[in-house]
Formats: sequence, C-alpha cells, structure tokens
Amino acid sequence: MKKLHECLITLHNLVAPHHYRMVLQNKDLAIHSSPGQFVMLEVSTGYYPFLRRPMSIERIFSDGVSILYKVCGEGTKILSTLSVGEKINVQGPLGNSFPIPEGYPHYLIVAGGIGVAPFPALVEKILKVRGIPPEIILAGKDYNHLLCEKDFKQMGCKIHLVTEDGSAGQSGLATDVLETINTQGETIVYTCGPLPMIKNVHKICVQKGWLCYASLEAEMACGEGVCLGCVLPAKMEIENEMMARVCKEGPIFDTQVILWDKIGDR
Amino acid sequence: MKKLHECLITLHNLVAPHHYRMVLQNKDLAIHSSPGQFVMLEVSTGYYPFLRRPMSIERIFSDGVSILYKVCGEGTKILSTLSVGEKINVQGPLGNSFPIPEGYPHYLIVAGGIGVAPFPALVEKILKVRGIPPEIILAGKDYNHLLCEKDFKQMGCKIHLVTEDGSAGQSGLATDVLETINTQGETIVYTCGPLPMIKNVHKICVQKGWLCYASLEAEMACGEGVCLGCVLPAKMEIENEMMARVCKEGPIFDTQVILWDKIGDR
Amino acid sequence: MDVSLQISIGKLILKNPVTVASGTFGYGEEYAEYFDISELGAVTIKSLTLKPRLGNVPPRIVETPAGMLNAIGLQNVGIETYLKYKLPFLREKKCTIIANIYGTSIEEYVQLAEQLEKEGGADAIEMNLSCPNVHDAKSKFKCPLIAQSPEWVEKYTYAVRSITKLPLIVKLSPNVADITEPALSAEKGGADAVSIINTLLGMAIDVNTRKPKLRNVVGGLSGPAIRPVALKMVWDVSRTVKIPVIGMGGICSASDALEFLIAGARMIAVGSYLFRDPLVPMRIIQGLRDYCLTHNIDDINKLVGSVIVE
Amino acid sequence: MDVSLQISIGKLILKNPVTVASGTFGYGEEYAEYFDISELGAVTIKSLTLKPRLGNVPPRIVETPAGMLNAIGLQNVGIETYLKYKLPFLREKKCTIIANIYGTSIEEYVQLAEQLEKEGGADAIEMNLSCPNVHDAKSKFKCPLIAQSPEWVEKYTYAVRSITKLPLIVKLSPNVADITEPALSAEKGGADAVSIINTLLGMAIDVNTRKPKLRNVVGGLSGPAIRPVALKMVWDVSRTVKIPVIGMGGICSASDALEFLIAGARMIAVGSYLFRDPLVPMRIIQGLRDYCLTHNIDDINKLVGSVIVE
Ligand SMILES: Cc1cc2nc3c(=O)[nH]c(=O)nc-3n(C[C@H](O)[C@H](O)[C@H](O)COP(=O)(O)OP(=O)(O)OC[C@H]3O[C@@H](n4cnc5c(N)ncnc54)[C@H](O)[C@@H]3O)c2cc1C
Ligand SMILES: Cc1cc2nc3c(=O)[nH]c(=O)nc-3n(C[C@H](O)[C@H](O)[C@H](O)COP(=O)(O)OP(=O)(O)OC[C@H]3O[C@@H](n4cnc5c(N)ncnc54)[C@H](O)[C@@H]3O)c2cc1C
Ligand SMILES: Cc1cc2nc3c(=O)[nH]c(=O)nc-3n(C[C@H](O)[C@H](O)[C@H](O)COP(=O)(O)O)c2cc1C
Ligand SMILES: Cc1cc2nc3c(=O)[nH]c(=O)nc-3n(C[C@H](O)[C@H](O)[C@H](O)COP(=O)(O)O)c2cc1C
Ligand code: FES
Ligand code: FES
Repeated sequence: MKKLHECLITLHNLVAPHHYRMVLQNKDLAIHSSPGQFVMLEVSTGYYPFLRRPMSIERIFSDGVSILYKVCGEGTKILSTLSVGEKINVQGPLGNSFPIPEGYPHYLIVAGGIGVAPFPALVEKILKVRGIPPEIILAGKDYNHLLCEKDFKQMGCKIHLVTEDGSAGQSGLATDVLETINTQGETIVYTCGPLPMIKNVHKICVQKGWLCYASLEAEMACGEGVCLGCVLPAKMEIENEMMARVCKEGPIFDTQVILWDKIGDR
Repeated sequence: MKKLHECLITLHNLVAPHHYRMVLQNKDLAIHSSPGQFVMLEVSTGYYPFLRRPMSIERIFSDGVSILYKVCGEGTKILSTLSVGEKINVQGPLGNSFPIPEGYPHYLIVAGGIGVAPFPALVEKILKVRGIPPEIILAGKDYNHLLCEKDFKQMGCKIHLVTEDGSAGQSGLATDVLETINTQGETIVYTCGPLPMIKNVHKICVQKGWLCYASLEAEMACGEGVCLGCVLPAKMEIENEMMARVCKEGPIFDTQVILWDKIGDR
Repeated sequence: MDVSLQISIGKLILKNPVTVASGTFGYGEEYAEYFDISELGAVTIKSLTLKPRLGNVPPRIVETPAGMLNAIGLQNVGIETYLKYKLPFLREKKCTIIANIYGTSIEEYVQLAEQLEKEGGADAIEMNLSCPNVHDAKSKFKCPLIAQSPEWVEKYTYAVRSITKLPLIVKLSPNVADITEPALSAEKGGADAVSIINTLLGMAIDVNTRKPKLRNVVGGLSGPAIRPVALKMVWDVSRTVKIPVIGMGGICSASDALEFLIAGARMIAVGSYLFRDPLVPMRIIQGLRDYCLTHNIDDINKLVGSVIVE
Repeated sequence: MDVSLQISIGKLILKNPVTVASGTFGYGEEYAEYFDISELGAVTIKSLTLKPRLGNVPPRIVETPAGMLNAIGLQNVGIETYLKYKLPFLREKKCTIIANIYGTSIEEYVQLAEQLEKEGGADAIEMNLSCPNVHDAKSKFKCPLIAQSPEWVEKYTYAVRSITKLPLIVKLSPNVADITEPALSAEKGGADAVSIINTLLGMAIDVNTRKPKLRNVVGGLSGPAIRPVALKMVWDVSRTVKIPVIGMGGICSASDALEFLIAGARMIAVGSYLFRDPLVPMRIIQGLRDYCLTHNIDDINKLVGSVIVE
C-alpha cells in the first residue's frame, strides 16, 4: 500500500470563522482509509514549516477524503491559502481506527470544537455496519464553533447542541450533557476535543460503566512510529507501563489504557 | 522617504521560458525610483527563503515599477507562483542610478541575457533628458533569451541582436559586435549581464577610450549597506583601495574603479 | 559508464554510502512499507540500551525554524527484545545493520557490544557517546557528555574495541569547541569511523505559559537549520583523522549529501528529513548516481574530500 | 497601567531592553532612514578596530535554511574615522551607543577602550572576543577564539576593566562545550554584562564547482536557525552569573524576544532579521509593551528569568 500521495484539492471552503473543509482527491488514499485515521499534510515545499501537519480524516469518499481544520498557527495558515486545483502531498492513511464492536445498542459521540473532525466518517460507518444512528453531543465555545450539525442531521442522528456562552443549544459543557444521558443496554462513547474535556468524558464513562474511545493528539514529527515523539504513558498490556505512540498505537485509544495521572495538564 | 512598501501585483506574465515580468503597483516607490536602482523583494512570509531577493527596476510608471526576472532558484520559483491581485513586500528603491552625463552624442547599451532588465527604464530616461535613442546590443544564448526587443524598437533604438547559437541575429557574443562598432564623438557604454561579459565590455571600452557604466551583482543580505556582504574591491578615491558595497556605492559602477584582477572568476 | 557507489567502513563493505540516522528510522519496520530498505547502504537502528527505556516525559518534540528539537530520552525496547523481535525482520530483509548503542558506563557499552556480536545482532556498532537527552536538565544543567571529553572518548572506544571485531563507529557531539579532539581520540581508541554529528543542544519556551515547550526543558536540534554547522565539522574532522567520517545533520537531498561527501564524509545519514519524506534516502542514492554520471566519476570514493579550497 | 521597559547594564540605564546586534546595523545611518533609531534601548555598532579593515575577499554571504552564513571579516572604518565621521551622527540623534571593539591583542582592546572613553565615543563597550571570521580558515583551521578560553576571557576582560569606567560587555561564542565557563570568567574579570551569542561556525559547498560558497571557506551562522541554541545558552548563563545577559541569535519578533527575556536575558539584540525587516526592533518594543499590558506586568524586569521549570 502506497502511503505518499499527490492529492488534488477539489474543494476548499470556509465553514466557520477560521475553520475550513478541504477535499483531497486520491482514490488510493480513499480506498485504504478508515474512520479515526489521519493524514500528514506537507503544507510547504520549503523548510518552513519543517514538519508535516496531522489532520483527522473527516469523510471518506470513493475518490478522496475530506479534512476539517482550524487555523491556529503558521502551518494551518499556509494550508488555508491553497486553492482548488492545486496539489498537496499527503501521507496516509495513518494510525488505527475507531473500533465498532457488535452488540452495542447505543453509540454516543462527544465532540468538542474542532474535535468533531473524525466523526462524520465514523457516523457513516456505524450506520453502514450497525444500522444505528449514533447520538451526538456537539459542543463548542459558541454557535460558530458547532460544526457538521447539518451533516449529522442528514444522517439521522439525535443531536445535543451545547455552547459555553449559550449562543446555541444548551449552555455549558459537553460533559454537563453527558452526565444527564441515561442509556439502556451497553453503550460505547467516542470522543474527541480538548484534553480536559476528554479526561472528564473518560471519568464519566468510568462511573457509568461505559466503554470510551478517544481520538488523542500529540506533537508529531513522523506520524509513522519511528521518532517516538508523540507518546503518551499507557498501560496496554498487563502490568506493563509503556509509552504508546499516538500515531501508531493510536490516535484512537480505549481511555482506560491511558495513565491520565501521568499526563498532567498540557 | 519610506522604503518599505506593500505592493499590489497588477501584472505577472511569462515573457520567455523561465522569464517573467511583474508590475508592482505603488506610487511612492515609483516616484522615488531612477533607472539602475533595484528593489529587494520578500518572496515568502516565513523563514524560507530567509533573505529578500534583489531585482533591478525594469521600467518606472506613474504608479508603480516593473521587474523582469529569470527563475533560477528557490526564491524566484516562489516569486513566479504569485498571482495578480496578491501583495508583496518590496524594499526600495535601493542603490545608485545610471549617470547620464551631458555632451555625449552616443549612448550604447550592451545587455546579456537577463542583464537587459535595468535598460528599458534607462532608455526612456535618456530619450527624455537627452533626446537621443541609445544603440543597443541585445545578446543571449538563443532566440528565447533576447528580451525587450519590441520595447526598444518602439522607443526608436537601433538594435543589434546576437545569439550564441545564431538562432536570431548575428551568431556570437555581445562583445564580438561591440568590437566592430565605431562611433564618432564621445561615447558612453552601459552594460549588464554575466560577469565575464561585463569584464570584456570593460576591456573593449578601455581600448576605445569609452566611458563604461556597469550594473553589477553580488550576494546581498541587507541591500542597505549595513551587512557589508555585497562588496567588491574598488579604487574609488585616489590611492585608496576599498571594498565598495554593490548595494550602496553601486549597483552602477564606472568600470574603471573596479579592481577586476582581484575579483577572480566567481 | 558504470558508477560504483560502494564504500567501506573498516572491513565492512557497503553497496552505497547512504544510511539513516539513529533514532529516525526505528528498527526499519515502518519505513519498509515505503521502500525496499535493503537498498540502503546500511540501516542504523535506534539506540539500544541493556534494559528497555521509557524515555522522557512528553512533550518531546518542538518544531523550530527549518528544524526541530527532540528530547526523546532514548526510549527503546532494550537489547533482548531487539534481538528477539526486531532483528529477524532486518535479517530477513537482508539489511546491513549498524546497531547504535548507549550505556551509562563503560561496562554497559562493552556488554551491549559483546552480546550484539555474539548473537549476530549487528554488522557494525555505533557507540552513541553524545545523546543530549538522558540527563536531567534541571538538576545538572551541564549535561556532561562522554563525547565532550577526548580522554573519555578514547577510554570508552578502546574498551569496546578490545572486545569486538565488528566495525566500530563512534558518534560525536557538536557541543564542543573543537570536534577534531574527540575525533582523534576515537581514532586512537581504535574506532573504524566517526559519526559527525549528533544534535546541538537547544531550547524553546512558550511565552504564554512561560514553560519550556519540551517537558525536559532542553533538547537536541536537528534538521536543515544545523546543516552548515555539521558540514563544517565534517570538513574539520575529515582533514584530521584517517578513518572514514559518516556525515549527518540536516541532509535533505542528493545535493546536501554531495556537500558532505565533497567536504570529506565517506558516508552520510539522513535523519529528521525522513519525517517529511520517507523516500529521501532512495532519492539521494539515485541523485548520487546521476551526479557521478554527469560529472564523469566512476567511483564515488573519488568524490570524497574533493572540495577545492583556493 | 503604566509599563516600564527600563533596564540597566552596569550603571547605564536604558529606556528599553532592545538593541541591535553588532555588524547588522552599521553605524546607524542607513536604518535611520527607516525609523527613529533613538527609540532603541541602545545602538550597537559594527566592531571597531584600531586601523580600518578591508575584511575578507568576497563572496562573504550565503543563505542557509532559516539563516545565513557570513564571513565579513570585520570590515570597518577604524576608530579614527568612526570618531570623526560616524559618532557625530549618533550623538546628534541622541542614541545610547554600545561600541563593539575587536583587537588582535590585549593592548589593542585596551587602546580602543581608552580612546573611546576619552573621546566620548561610547556609552558602553562590548568586547567582541568571538568573531569567527578573522582567522584564515585554511591555514589554522582550529580558529582559536579568545572566547573559547575561559582563562583568556578573564585576562582580556580584566585588562579593559582596569582602564575604563564605561559599562563593559563581553561577547561570547557558542562554539564551546559549556558557555557558562567563559561567562563566569567574564564576570570575574569585571564585566558588567555578557552578550550571548555570536555566530556558530558553519560552511556550505557549491556541489557543481566543488568550491566552498564562501571565499573564506568558513563563516558564522546566524538567523532563526540558531535561535534554539542561543536560547539554551542564555538560560544556562543567566542561571550561572549575576551580571545581566544580553541575548541574541535568531530573534525575529516580540515573541522571540520574550522567549529570551523569560529564559533570563535582561536585554536582547536583533541581528540578521533586520535584513528582512528593518522595522523589527520597533515592532519588538511595541510587542513587549503589549505583552506586559496583557499579562499585567508593570516592570519588564519582573519577566526576566521567569521561566517555569517543573
Ligand atoms: C492525530 C491528529 C489529528 C488531528 N486532527 C485535526 C483535525 O482534524 N483538525 C484540526 O484542525 N486539527 C487537527 N489536529 C491538530 C493539528 O495537527 C494542529 O492544529 C496543527 O498541526 C497546528 O499547526 P500550525 O502550524 O497551524 O500551528 P503551530 O502552533 O504553528 O504548530 C507548531 C507545531 O505544533 C504542532 N501542533 C500544534 N497544535 C497541535 C495539536 N493540537 N496537536 C498536535 N500537534 C500540534 C504542529 O504540528 C507543529 O509541529 C490533529 C492533530 C493530531 C495529532
Ligand atoms: C542589484 C541586483 C539586481 C538584480 N536584478 C535582477 C533582475 O533584474 N532580474 C533577475 O532575474 N535577476 C536579478 N538579479 C539576480 C537575482 O537577485 C538572483 O537571480 C536571485 O536572487 C536568485 O534567487 P533564487 O532564490 O531564485 O536563487 P538561489 O540560487 O536559490 O539563491 C540563493 C542565494 O543566492 C543569491 N543569488 C543567487 N544568484 C544571485 C545573483 N546573480 N546575484 C546576487 N545574488 C544572487 C540569492 O539572493 C540568494 O541569497 C539581481 C541581483 C542584484 C544583486
Ligand atoms: C527524533 C530523534 C531521535 C534521535 N535519536 C537518536 C538516538 O537514539 N541515538 C543517536 O545516536 N542519535 C539520535 N538522534 C540524532 C540523529 O541520529 C542525528 O545525529 C541528528 O538528528 C542529526 O541529523 P538530522 O539533522 O539529519 O536529523 C535522534 C534524532 C532525532 C531527530
Ligand atoms: C553580517 C553580519 C556581521 C556581523 N558582524 C559582527 C561584528 O562585527 N561583531 C560582532 O561582535 N558580531 C558580529 N555579528 C554577529 C551578530 O552581532 C550576532 O551576534 C549574530 O548574528 C547572532 O544574531 P542574529 O541571529 O540575530 O543575527 C555579525 C553578524 C552578521 C550576520
Ligand atoms: S509522530 Fe513519530 S512516533 Fe508518532
Ligand atoms: S547587501 Fe548588505 S551591505 Fe550590501
């Protein structure tokens, strides 16, 4: 499987202030991608920025994938200046993907801000393989930070909107809503967003006895498991503390394997 | 006088293989520019390339200037990807300009390849202040490397075309033609192009007793005379060898002040 | 014309002068998905220690202008796991293996080298005497590296030299006033080659939190930013010692690799730039061949140290 | 809130902690066309020598990834011309002047400092003990710099300290294993501050001609590429000496400047990035003020060395 692709940019839209959606056309990439995986984008041909930028795969089409990203620094700023018709070098798909085990009547997604990015693909996959539309908690700072609502609606999901300033949906945090949800039968939670949110989602899931998978982030250099830059302390095998590579053992982790106490508040 | 300008790119054309003309709109810059001066272009907003790129001013309009450049490395490659409507940070005008002393019935220009760049502005100026169209030797590797011929024709110049491969005009070097030219009365030669050509033009001028002004190049960091990176050995005051800054004492030099023996064949 | 890219390090003959820098290629498995890694002159593996190491607390990586800082802290599987689970893959692929080792004492280096030789775990050994990331930057900020002491370099090299017949490479640090001194010591100690350079010590601070961007505070700078420094050291060392120099530090292209060979490196390694382009070693091998053809060079060894200084 | 950016170096009080690096600002005339140079905390002038110097044979400059190499070789007008033709301009502009000096012996440094003090040519003196470009790289490639010998640093500093009351700054080289040693020597010798860092030794080769890109073969690397290295050295030195540290090396923005102050620099200098943006010192002064306002800091000195190491 080839993992380096010259992709044609076939769509590039501003979807909210500072947020863009980009469609990367490449059949090979599309065919091998699964929900939860990510790509590493070469945002410049020179040495600035030096490293590629990791981005979750948002949706998987027959001939390409889309990404959803927020401009926050130099790399994403350059990315945002690229035009439809230009090409970009994409490495991927990388990392593992969301497990969708059988026998769970309830799939619950908790997305904070740009953390929504990997979920459209996941919802499509769950619908396809399990036929159950997941329930979604879509949280953000304000109305502008709630992305993909329409897509999820079209897919038939029940959506809880939450904003910190109350400008849309309920006022508060994603976890406020999560705590109030009571499901019947086995439940799986998928989450992605700011680390403090993920930690709290994990805690609530532990209390409720729910399985929780999180898409985690870390500074990455290689995206392929060789540099050992992106690790998090985890306990994946019995009695064995390890440094798990977010790019290889992750980015999707059962939140119970992460040693949260050792991560601190980065 | 302000020397840092955000310029609007109002024209950007491929004029020959790997050669482009770019018009930089900015009134302030235009008003203060003289033929022979140059600008330093910020070709990237990041650190790669790190330094600005020097380019001669090709023509001076009422609200801007044009440059004519050849893509040869990373910086000019990036430059060539900019589009009309984009902005670019331009420092200038920098350096001295071509002297056009009175009392010379003959102005002769010897341009090699992209070395033609500073001459359209010079011809316009000579026509304006002296009313005499200069005679021009336009030399290049082949037909594709002869630039601005039409412009010079429109300005009423007598033109000698010379190509190394004979694909246009006379076959040979600019200096072959220069040697055959006999003028009556005082003559000034202006030249720009590859260093070996300039050296030979200088030699011929010495033989013929002609005054010769060359536009010289050197690796530049600051373009403003502070780094002392762009120097050439020269003897500008009596009995005093000095390192003349191409960006400040130049780029236009009376070729007799340059210590050619000490320059070597870089 | 036939171009020979073959070079040798000690008695080891390599089909071309291109390897990868320790710590940027794991144990070869991952990038084997990108190209046939047996095409490399050699695979240099991540530093091995006697026991597995967890490495430093993250964040371990910061991007910098034209480079990066890392403070991995020698996370590795340890020699046992390497021999059992990583080596078979490399052998199956028919790779020439340079095993990079790190110890906290002479004895550990000796033990690592002995075990590697006994169990066929390496075709050459590279002693990492220059890792900047294994000391606690807070308590002992002088981070003394073995490679900063010519005397120690000789002792360490000699000790390992005495117990192994494997070609022995000593990897030195740029964090010195004059790198020719430890290089000479390595030669005297019996090294077959020196690797020039490991990373430069560096640091970055998040001005909003006022915390260092690396949890370990200090890290090692690599990438094209350091290339001019590495090249100068390669030039210095190759004029000083008689053993081959393996050059590394910011190599991103065949042209960069050629600069190092012309400056005097017999072999080169690609490090951080692999993270941008895993195929770069292949591009370099091809580029070296093309250059030799264009410049009428039938043997790459003729290029080594051919810099023309007026 | 009122923000004070005032700092002091020895008994010299400066209105803000921003200066320019020697050799990147000439004697102030050129960039005075771009901004009011009296707004700088101080103007640091190009190294002065007793006699005028022509400097090295060109090419003297090569661009490198996120940086540049220079081998100017201390071309300068000499102290006489400086005092006669350059100083009046700086005085008229009411600039605070840091005069950087370079000598080939202790006596020359002493003579330069004496004359500067006598003729009012400086408000502070910076001794450049670390210029990498004045030795012939071909003949003596070890290029011994005074700043590489703690003993010499102390001697040189002490000699100049003995004859001048002007605030005395010693500029050190990053081409050492441990920069805290020469820094301590400078302090012992009586320096009022140390400048950290001069350029790193580096090199580049044109692979087509196989000639070094600099005629002098070796040059000094500056620019953002070296920022992490400079920052680490500033952090080391500022925890070691009690005198102020002037930090420089790749500073391009207020955020970069803040990194140095937080790491422990009392003052910072902008060098190579001036070539990209001559207005950057003004942007930095404004940016420091803005940061202090946002972070509720009334005195920039409170920021100095405030890095939080866990
Ligand atoms: C597996 C994975 C998936 C991601 N998916 C998305 C996505 O779908 N949409 C999206 O907007 N962002 C996503 N991110 C975060 C995104 O990679 C960063 O926002 C981006 O790299 C910032 O680059 P920059 O140059 O704009 O910012 P800068 O701050 O200039 O970046 C400087 C350095 O820090 C790194 N960095 C900065 N922020 C992060 C971060 N949050 N995580 C990891 N590294 C970071 C950069 O890669 C770079 O090396 C993902 C990160 C990871 C690890
Ligand atoms: C005063 C002056 C006027 C010039 N006018 C023109 C012009 O009108 N049209 C034009 O096409 N070119 C002109 N040049 C040359 C032009 O500046 C270089 O071709 C250009 O900088 C190359 O940049 P690059 O990044 O594409 O090449 P690279 O080779 O990648 O550049 C690497 C470095 O070398 C420097 N450099 C490379 N070639 C030259 C050169 N010939 N002279 C000086 N520095 C060089 C670059 O500035 C850069 O620092 C002029 C140069 C000077 C000094
Ligand atoms: C992420 C990373 C990990 C590294 N780990 C090691 C290591 O384990 N042992 C070692 O000797 N060098 C290690 N190095 C140093 C490299 O082998 C190499 O010397 C250095 O990075 C310079 O080359 P480059 O600029 O091409 O990366 C590491 C470098 C990086 C970037
Ligand atoms: C072109 C150039 C000339 C320099 N000349 C001198 C000099 O004369 N004296 C000196 O002490 N440092 C000199 N330096 C070093 C700078 O003052 C500074 O220490 C170094 O460049 C690091 O800062 P920067 O990365 O911001 O440029 C020079 C640097 C450059 C780039
Ligand atoms: S990013 Fe290199 S190991 Fe994960
Ligand atoms: S380019 Fe700096 S002095 Fe001319």
